[in-house]
Amino acid sequence: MMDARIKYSVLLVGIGIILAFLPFNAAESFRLKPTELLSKSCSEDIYFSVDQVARFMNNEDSTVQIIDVRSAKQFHECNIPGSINIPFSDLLNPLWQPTLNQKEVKNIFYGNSDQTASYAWTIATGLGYPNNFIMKGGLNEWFETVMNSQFSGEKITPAENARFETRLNARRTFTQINSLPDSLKTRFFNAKMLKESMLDGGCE
Amino acid sequence: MGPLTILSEFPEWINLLIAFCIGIGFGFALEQAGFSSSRKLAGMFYGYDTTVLKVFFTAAIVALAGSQLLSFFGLLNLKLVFVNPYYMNATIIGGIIMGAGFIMGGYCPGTGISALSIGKIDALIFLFGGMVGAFLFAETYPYIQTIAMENYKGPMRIEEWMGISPEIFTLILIIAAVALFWLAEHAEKKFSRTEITTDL
Amino acid sequence: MHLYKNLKIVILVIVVLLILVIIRNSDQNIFKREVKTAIEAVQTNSNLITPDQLQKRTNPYLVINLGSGDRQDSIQFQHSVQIPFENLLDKANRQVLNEAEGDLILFSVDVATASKAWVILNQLGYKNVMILTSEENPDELKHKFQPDTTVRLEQDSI
Amino acid sequence: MNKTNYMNPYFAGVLLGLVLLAAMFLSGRGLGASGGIKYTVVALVGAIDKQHAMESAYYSKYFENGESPLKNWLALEVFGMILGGFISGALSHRLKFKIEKSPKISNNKRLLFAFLGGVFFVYGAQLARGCTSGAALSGMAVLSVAGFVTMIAIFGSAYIFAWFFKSLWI
Repeated sequence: MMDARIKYSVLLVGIGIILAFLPFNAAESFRLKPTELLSKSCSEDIYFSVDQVARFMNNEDSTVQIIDVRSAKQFHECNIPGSINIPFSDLLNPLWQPTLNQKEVKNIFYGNSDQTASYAWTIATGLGYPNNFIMKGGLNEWFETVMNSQFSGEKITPAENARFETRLNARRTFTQINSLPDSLKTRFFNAKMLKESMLDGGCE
Repeated sequence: MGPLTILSEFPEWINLLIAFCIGIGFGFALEQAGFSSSRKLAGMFYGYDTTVLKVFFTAAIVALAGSQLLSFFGLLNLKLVFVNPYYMNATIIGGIIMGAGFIMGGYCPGTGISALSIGKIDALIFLFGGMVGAFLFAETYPYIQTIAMENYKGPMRIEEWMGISPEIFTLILIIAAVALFWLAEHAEKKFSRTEITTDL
Repeated sequence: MHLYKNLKIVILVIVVLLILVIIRNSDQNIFKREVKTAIEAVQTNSNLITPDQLQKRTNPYLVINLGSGDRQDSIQFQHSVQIPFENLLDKANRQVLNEAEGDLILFSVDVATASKAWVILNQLGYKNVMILTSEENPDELKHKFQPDTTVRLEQDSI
Repeated sequence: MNKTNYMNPYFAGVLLGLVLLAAMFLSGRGLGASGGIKYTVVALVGAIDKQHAMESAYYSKYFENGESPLKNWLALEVFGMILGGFISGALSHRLKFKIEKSPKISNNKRLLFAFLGGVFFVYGAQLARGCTSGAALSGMAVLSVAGFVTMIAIFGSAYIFAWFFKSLWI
């Protein structure tokens, strides 16, 4: 009996010492291999145009969630209606993981330009979260294309007509929602609450 | 790369089959450890048999260290493994009630099922009582809902709470367990009750 | 005697585990840095550098042009090398990155490519990687939202 | 009776730890036992009085998806446990119907306290969202604070109550 205790004690302590001196913390590092992440990053399929996002917004498409990675202050000034504000500095907050790390809906990141959105995209993808996308050009592009574009030309094709109608609708919603007084705005945004963890377990 | 059933698109029945197989292993290990005997379990609290402590800590440490090693080798994503949510008040009050039930009944639910499987009639009654307990909980749920929900801390992990790395904490836990094993074997000699232990 | 025989097996297990850990650690094709280091590093935009600042620099640096061959960029730098983004991690290019003296300055026409490359290199453990950008803060909203003060949202639509 | 001895406790612990590790690796979750008891009760209540089950704040969530509450990971695991325990008992020649108790107390007393123990234990387990396996053991294996607190609360309280119930066991 005592032999067994010494044997298992040595085994456990030995493994414990190896654990304590592991050279890096794999649980907090990227899951993907560098080459996998690079080849995903090079793909053009990770982008949605602002027109596509405008359509998602108009249709209140439930297969996507639009994620604003700017600061809460900037988000409050104006944002794409229906988007969730996950400031870039808060990206690793455990409370957001159920929202970001899920297979059901696509994550579409946007910032003012492509920069912060690209950081966020690379981190989310590197961590192994599925279905990440970037709204190409960010809010700057959104303003130029959706908010400020005017049709100039002689004839309008049906396809162009449809596109301009989408933009017009998106522009109207964007202006309306963002013009609301602050109190109403907050209530509207808080409707998007944090999700419960998707993981099962325990005795529940 | 694990957890397999979360990361791969397996049909639901495979997950349930896995559950059944895990259950077989669980029941087998509990019975082999001697957890199917209430007097052996109760020995933990009177010092004459400390099997519970040895099995419990060894098992927790093996799973803990094993999962950290699997994570290090890129085989398991620890972020996708369920972490029990911490409702402070409910956990403490529930734990105290469970402790009382443990010493009265001589089993916990897992060991009770294991004892039932080899024909212990007291375990059958214990589990029947357990069903009554679950029924009572469901019926009284509206009255205790506030206690059950109070002080919710989320799925908090010990390293966030203490601010040290999980691997270092594991080493501390292992050293504590080894010390407890030593203590336990001394206690077994001191509080020895041969009339019970030879009977088991 | 029996105890020592048993201990041999235990020590064997531990040694095998140790060897596996060392092998894993020497693998170049895995990320080893904690993700939060990347997030902290970009907080203050200290990973950005403008061409003016670059010109005034005295310590050594290497500009990495991430554009691919067919899209020749007009801007030319001293101490520069062209590595298309998709080939960034090829063996020969890793060699260039490893042997480079001083800071690595990433450049691409679109800010997205350099940003993604920056995160990848940062997480691979490269220190002093910076992004070359013509603007002080490229991630700025260049438009001001003009609220429509006449908006009244109907109660039922909330 | 030709009874085989129990396994070395440390070895049994390693075995149990590997089973738990397998559950984490395969299904991303820990083990559980009180949950299985709960699902049995939920299924029973659903079969006896469906109306009541649908109206109750507690039961209704288990009937939302329209499937049987027994078609569940925990319930299947508990069925497996019974088989696993039976196999182990058969291999070690421990299969026997009996009431296990201290010779100093009567059968009825033992059964009464077994019943009460069951009521208390599972009631507490429902409150704490897990029992010794689901919360304490599996919780410790993922370093959850809930796991450690449950473990300390169960064993601490059992040591205190052990003094009151000494006559049951010794």
